[in-house]
Amino acid sequence: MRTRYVERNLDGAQSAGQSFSQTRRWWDTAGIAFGVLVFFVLTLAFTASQFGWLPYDPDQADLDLILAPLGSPGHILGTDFFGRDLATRLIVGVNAYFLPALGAVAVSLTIGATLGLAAGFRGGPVGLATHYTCTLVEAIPRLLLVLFAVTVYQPDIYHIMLIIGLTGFPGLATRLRLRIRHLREQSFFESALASGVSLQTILFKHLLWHHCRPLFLIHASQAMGEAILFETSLSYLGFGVQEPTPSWGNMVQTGSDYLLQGNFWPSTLPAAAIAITLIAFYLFADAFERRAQDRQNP
Amino acid sequence: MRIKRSAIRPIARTLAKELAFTFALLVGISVVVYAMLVTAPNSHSADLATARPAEQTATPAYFHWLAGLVQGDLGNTSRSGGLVADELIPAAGHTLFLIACAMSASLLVAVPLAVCAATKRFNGLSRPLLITLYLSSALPSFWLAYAAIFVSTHYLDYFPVVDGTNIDWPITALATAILVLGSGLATTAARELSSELTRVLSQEYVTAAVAKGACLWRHAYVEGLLLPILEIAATRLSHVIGACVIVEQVLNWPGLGRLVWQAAQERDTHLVMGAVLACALFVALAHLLHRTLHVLMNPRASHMGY
Amino acid sequence: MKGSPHLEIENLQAYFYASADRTFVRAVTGVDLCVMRGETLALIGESGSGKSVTALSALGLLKGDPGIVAGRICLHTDEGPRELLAGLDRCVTIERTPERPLSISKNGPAWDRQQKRNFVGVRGKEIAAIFQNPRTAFNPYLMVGEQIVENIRLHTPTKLYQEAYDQALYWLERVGLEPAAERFDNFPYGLSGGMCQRAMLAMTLAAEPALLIADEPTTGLDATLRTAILELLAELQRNLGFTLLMISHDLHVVRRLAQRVAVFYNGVIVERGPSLAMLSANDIPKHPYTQALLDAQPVRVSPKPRRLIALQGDVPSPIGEAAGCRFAPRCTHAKGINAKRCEHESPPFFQVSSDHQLACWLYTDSKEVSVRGVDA
Amino acid sequence: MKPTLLKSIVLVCLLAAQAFAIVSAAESLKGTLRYGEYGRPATLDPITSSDGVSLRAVELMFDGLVSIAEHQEIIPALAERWTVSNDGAVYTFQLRKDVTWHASAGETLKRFSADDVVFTYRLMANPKTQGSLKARVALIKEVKKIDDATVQFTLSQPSSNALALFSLKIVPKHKIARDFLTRDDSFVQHPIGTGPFMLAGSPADREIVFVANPHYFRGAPKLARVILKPFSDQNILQQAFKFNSIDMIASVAPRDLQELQANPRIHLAPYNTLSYSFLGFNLRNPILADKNVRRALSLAVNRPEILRSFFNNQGLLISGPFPPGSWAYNLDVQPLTFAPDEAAGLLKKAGFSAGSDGILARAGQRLHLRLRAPIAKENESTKRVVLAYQNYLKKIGVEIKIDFLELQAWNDAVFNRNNFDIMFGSWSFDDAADISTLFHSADIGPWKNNFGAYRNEKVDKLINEAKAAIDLNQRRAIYQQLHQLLAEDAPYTFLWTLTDYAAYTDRIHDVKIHPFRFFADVHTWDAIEKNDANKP
Repeated sequence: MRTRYVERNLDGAQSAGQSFSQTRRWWDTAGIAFGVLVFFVLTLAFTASQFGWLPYDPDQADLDLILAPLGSPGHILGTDFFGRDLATRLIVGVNAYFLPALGAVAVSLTIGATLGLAAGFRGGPVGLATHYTCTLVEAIPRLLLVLFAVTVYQPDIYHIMLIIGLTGFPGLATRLRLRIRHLREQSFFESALASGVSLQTILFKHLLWHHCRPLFLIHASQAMGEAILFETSLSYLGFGVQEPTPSWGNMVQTGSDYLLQGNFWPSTLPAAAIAITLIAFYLFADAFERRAQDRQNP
Repeated sequence: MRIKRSAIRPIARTLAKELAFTFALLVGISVVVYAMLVTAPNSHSADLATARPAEQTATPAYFHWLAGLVQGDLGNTSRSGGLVADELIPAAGHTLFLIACAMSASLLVAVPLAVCAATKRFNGLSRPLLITLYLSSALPSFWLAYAAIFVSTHYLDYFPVVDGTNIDWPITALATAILVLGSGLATTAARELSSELTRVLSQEYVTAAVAKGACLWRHAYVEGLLLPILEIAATRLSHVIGACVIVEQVLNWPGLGRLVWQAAQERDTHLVMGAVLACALFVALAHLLHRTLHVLMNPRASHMGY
Repeated sequence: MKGSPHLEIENLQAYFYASADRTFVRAVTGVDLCVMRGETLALIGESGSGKSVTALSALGLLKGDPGIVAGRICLHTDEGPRELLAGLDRCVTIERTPERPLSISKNGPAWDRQQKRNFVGVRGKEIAAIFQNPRTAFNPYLMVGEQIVENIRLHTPTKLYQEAYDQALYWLERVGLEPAAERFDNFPYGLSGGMCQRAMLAMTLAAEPALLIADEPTTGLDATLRTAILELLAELQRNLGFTLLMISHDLHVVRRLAQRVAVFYNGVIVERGPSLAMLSANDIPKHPYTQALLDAQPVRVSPKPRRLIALQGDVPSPIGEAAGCRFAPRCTHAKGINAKRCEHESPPFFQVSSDHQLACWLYTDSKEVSVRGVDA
Repeated sequence: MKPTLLKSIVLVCLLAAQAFAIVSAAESLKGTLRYGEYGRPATLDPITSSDGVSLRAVELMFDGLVSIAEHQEIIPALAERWTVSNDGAVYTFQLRKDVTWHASAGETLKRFSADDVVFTYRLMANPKTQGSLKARVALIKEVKKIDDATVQFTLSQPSSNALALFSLKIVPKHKIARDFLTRDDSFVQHPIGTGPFMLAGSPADREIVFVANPHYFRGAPKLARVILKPFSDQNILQQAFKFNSIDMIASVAPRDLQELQANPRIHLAPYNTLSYSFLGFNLRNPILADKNVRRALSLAVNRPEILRSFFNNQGLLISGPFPPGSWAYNLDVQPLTFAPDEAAGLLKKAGFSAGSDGILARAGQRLHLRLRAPIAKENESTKRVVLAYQNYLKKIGVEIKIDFLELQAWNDAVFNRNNFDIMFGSWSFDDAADISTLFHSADIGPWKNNFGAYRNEKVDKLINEAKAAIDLNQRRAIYQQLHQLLAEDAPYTFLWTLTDYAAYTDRIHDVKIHPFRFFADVHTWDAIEKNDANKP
């Protein structure tokens, strides 16, 4: 377990066979790059499905080619229980998340930012009220809340995503509150106000934009991952995106009917897609968080 | 732990505040649930909320409903006509047992992992384990459960699902459930614990403790392990209950999650409402317990506001 | 015993790796220091000059990568000398050839284990420390008294709780915290800064350490409290006879307490000698940096009003290698004929009197004593 | 090396657990039949229960006055014999005298008597009683106890098939306090009957245990216990069966058939329930009110292909509104063939022409229809059929938008709000094969069975005639006419009736499965222990 520390050659010339001890920084960069890459691929898939640049029609069934295995001619990723091309459906499945999940994220960002800002800035009763709201929202398990909403309102997936967005803010609000309170304790406001900056500029430009921007990005990527997992769970319970519209969640669910018989591709592929996306989001959030911390206290 | 006599008063005051907070929380939960019932387009649910009192104004109706709740009257299930409480209580017992097992198991994994990560020891062993956990927490839980069952049935020739008879010794089903439920929990716990531990280990008082030759952990364990563990257990409870809905479905665990899903399918508003209230009650009580222990363990806690 | 060496530090080198720039921060580059038994030695210098790194190295608490890479620290205990950096050469290899850049490879875990072995029975008992901010140095989750009791039971033959409790009360009274029984039950957040530092002294000294390292013990305190604490420290040292290694910015404090002084500049010691001689404004030869420190110091009673002279320029970055005298860029003497030598050659120590050495080319006629440091 | 170690540790643990399970299982499994169900039964009494799981369980515990054998002949049950008055309006039943109600330990046996029969029928007639079978007693005008062993029923109008009405399960008078039954009655939680098994424990338990009734009047059952194990995931249910956690499943998913057929340890028992699947049209939609359109939509579907691809050909295509196993089914009417060209022609005739996007349109209105299908149970095959339907119709230029709804929402959308264009569903019939409520114009309205608002005077007339007909042959003739008429008029696209398979392991012997009352002969079944019963 020897670690090697090598100084940069001051001439800029790198000698051969150098090894660097630098791991964390590299990992962080890799994490951020991976997250960006996955997001780019998702956007590409979204665009492709919007403009119809697809190998097959996602609903086109080929009843002679049910459950074709991986690498079948014509269907690189095989077909599902209905003879539909899995690759196509994986691409189109992104649609199910893109707008609803982004909507959910936007809702939770807005609420979280407002509450966190108010609580961090004002403290006292406002802080208590925010703490109360956050605890209240977190006290009811979200999946149960969604099931309850399903029972009484019979909402569609967009409304369910709205519920998920509406209940997703406590994490952000709490972190924002702590961060702002920390800044406030460091006489951040006083020094800014003393230098003649208006309160609005301080709140929105300095505080939210300069100091808390990483928090938003971290929360957004986590919330996005959560929304995807939620849709998947709901699909399993029968309340998610409904066939024939593909979503990764309902693909895993319908595919899992064949998993126990050994046909695991139809469910494993979308499950892997979900896992890769989520890990990308998590890694991105983690790396970004560390970056932000480093910047704050180098 | 010795508590100074003069500290009893602030602690008592803080605890009283926490109690009031929990009470307010419970009231808030009931208001949310009631509001959802009243605004329901489905007449049956709305009946449930307003039918009791003679007068039709909303406020007294709420209090009648609340009074019923307090007396344990959650109504009857529309499915079997039995009392909701009769169905909820055993199911809640099974779910809590499952959660307790999953939580302790995942903490058993997460704590050593976090300690290794924070002290940069045994990286060769803990890193791959952490990556595996990370991966499994990103997979859809029901797929993970299916995969576990697939592996178990195809390679170990054993069927790890509660089918009724082995409920009294549900070792394998429990193991599968813990694997599925615990992977996400262990990942979060390991991550949060290790970052918290890293922070605490670099605190000056820990350095000072080492400088005076005392055991590092005797000084670091409260803030670095105990308090974060309490915090994680209390705040993740709600998530774990949610995850239970899925896991219980797959593994046929006769708990709240399975019950509430069936009830949701049958639009059995009473039962779903009861389950939601029960879960929220658990979470609120866990929150209270967490705060209580926190206040008792952290002498500064009773001097801090929100 | 008095007058014999207590703690010897030879050629201590500690680097930190700045991974972003792939360079080493040279925290300490070849420090030689000897603390005599029973004396008070003060380390002075600017922030980042390596005083605290040296002190933490003696405690084995230096964190960071790669940390200590070379040197020898020898602690003379009643049982005989102990090498506190034993085994360092097995864990660290330094490669440096003219054509390749500096490369250090260190087996961190092995060194950590080695450190643990080296320091068995040392910390708290042989070497104890008090820190700059007493409030963060106390465990906030335990009562102050409990922490004193812990220290007593760890390091003295007293093992019974009740006895240790009584002793703790005694020590609390000794440092002037009264009523002791009540203070015993206080949590650190309930004490003021001065009280905390007193409690810290009580806790540390209750273990009866042979050597006390005080890392800027009064920096965080009010001026009035500062004096009281220093008086207390001086009084305790007189009565208990421990060796005191003190780090301070405050030259008044140093003059009052310390017998000897070592001046740090940018990771090396530039001057060491008796404090009274060095820190008085008479004509004893001084390193230009020491002189600059003195010039920047307000003097309470001055024969004639004097302008304070602030030192011009900045401390050179500890990153990267430095040839020549570290102080040369800011030195008023490094102009003209001396300039070339000052900028390109590292000055060795020159003996100006029996116990007074300094590293400056101004004193080339004095006797050269040693040349140290990888950078030399 | 590490994975091996880990695996062996896991294996040792599992083996220990398994050994324990075997020991305890062998102890407790003697004479036990464990059968798995998808979903839990709601209630276990014969009156308030309506779902399939409950009805199967009710068969274990209750008997009717008469019973219906496999080929729909009426056989005696609680009633020994009966007489019918000449006008067919008065039925007099002689009850068995050796029947007792289930009794818990320590309770004295209570004899079944005419009072119970009278009570049950009056209970059913009470408007406060909840239940789905109330139509059964609509025809009964009066029920009267003659003596302890004789009951007399008077019908409001004579009926050819009235005897089947008396297969209604009898409930004990002494256990029901009120003269009506709702789900909050204590009897619903602790039902007792006269059947071969009695309930041990409560229906709310995680598994429902029935123990043999030693006093069963057709002879004590050979099985000591029957255990109902509810599962919430169908795949897991099948796995549980494969791994011997259960001995029997009532209905095997089509995709598992081949695997189970290959297993020598498992027996598959086919049975035809009286049911069929169909796609129903909502005639409130002016497009679908056109008979040609409906026929075209039916002709465009390749039903044999679906049956082959998705159901392993385990079913029968049908041509009309009766289940093919029923006496009313008209075998002369041929099922519609797959004729997409003819369908296209019919649509053209109805005034549709291809639009720019390939979808047919008439007067600027695209041929876009909304299909609603339930996804509660068996969702996979429903999904496949509906998706295939969408694909077939797309080929002839009809656009279908599919909504999958869970059962409750679907029921509400179809039967109450009639908010659909096409629905996918299936009807299950009892022996009476009574389709009168499905197509009669009087049954249009919320929660009524003619959800598609199908209106045809000829059909109304024929239904009325059939109701009045006393003679079975006359009735059959009318029904066959009706069959032909409805096949042509196509208010539904009649799809198929599927063969259900029950599967059971070789532990269970002498199994005879009744097509629509699964457990009717359960008292003759037996379980034989083998030493390796726990090995898959």
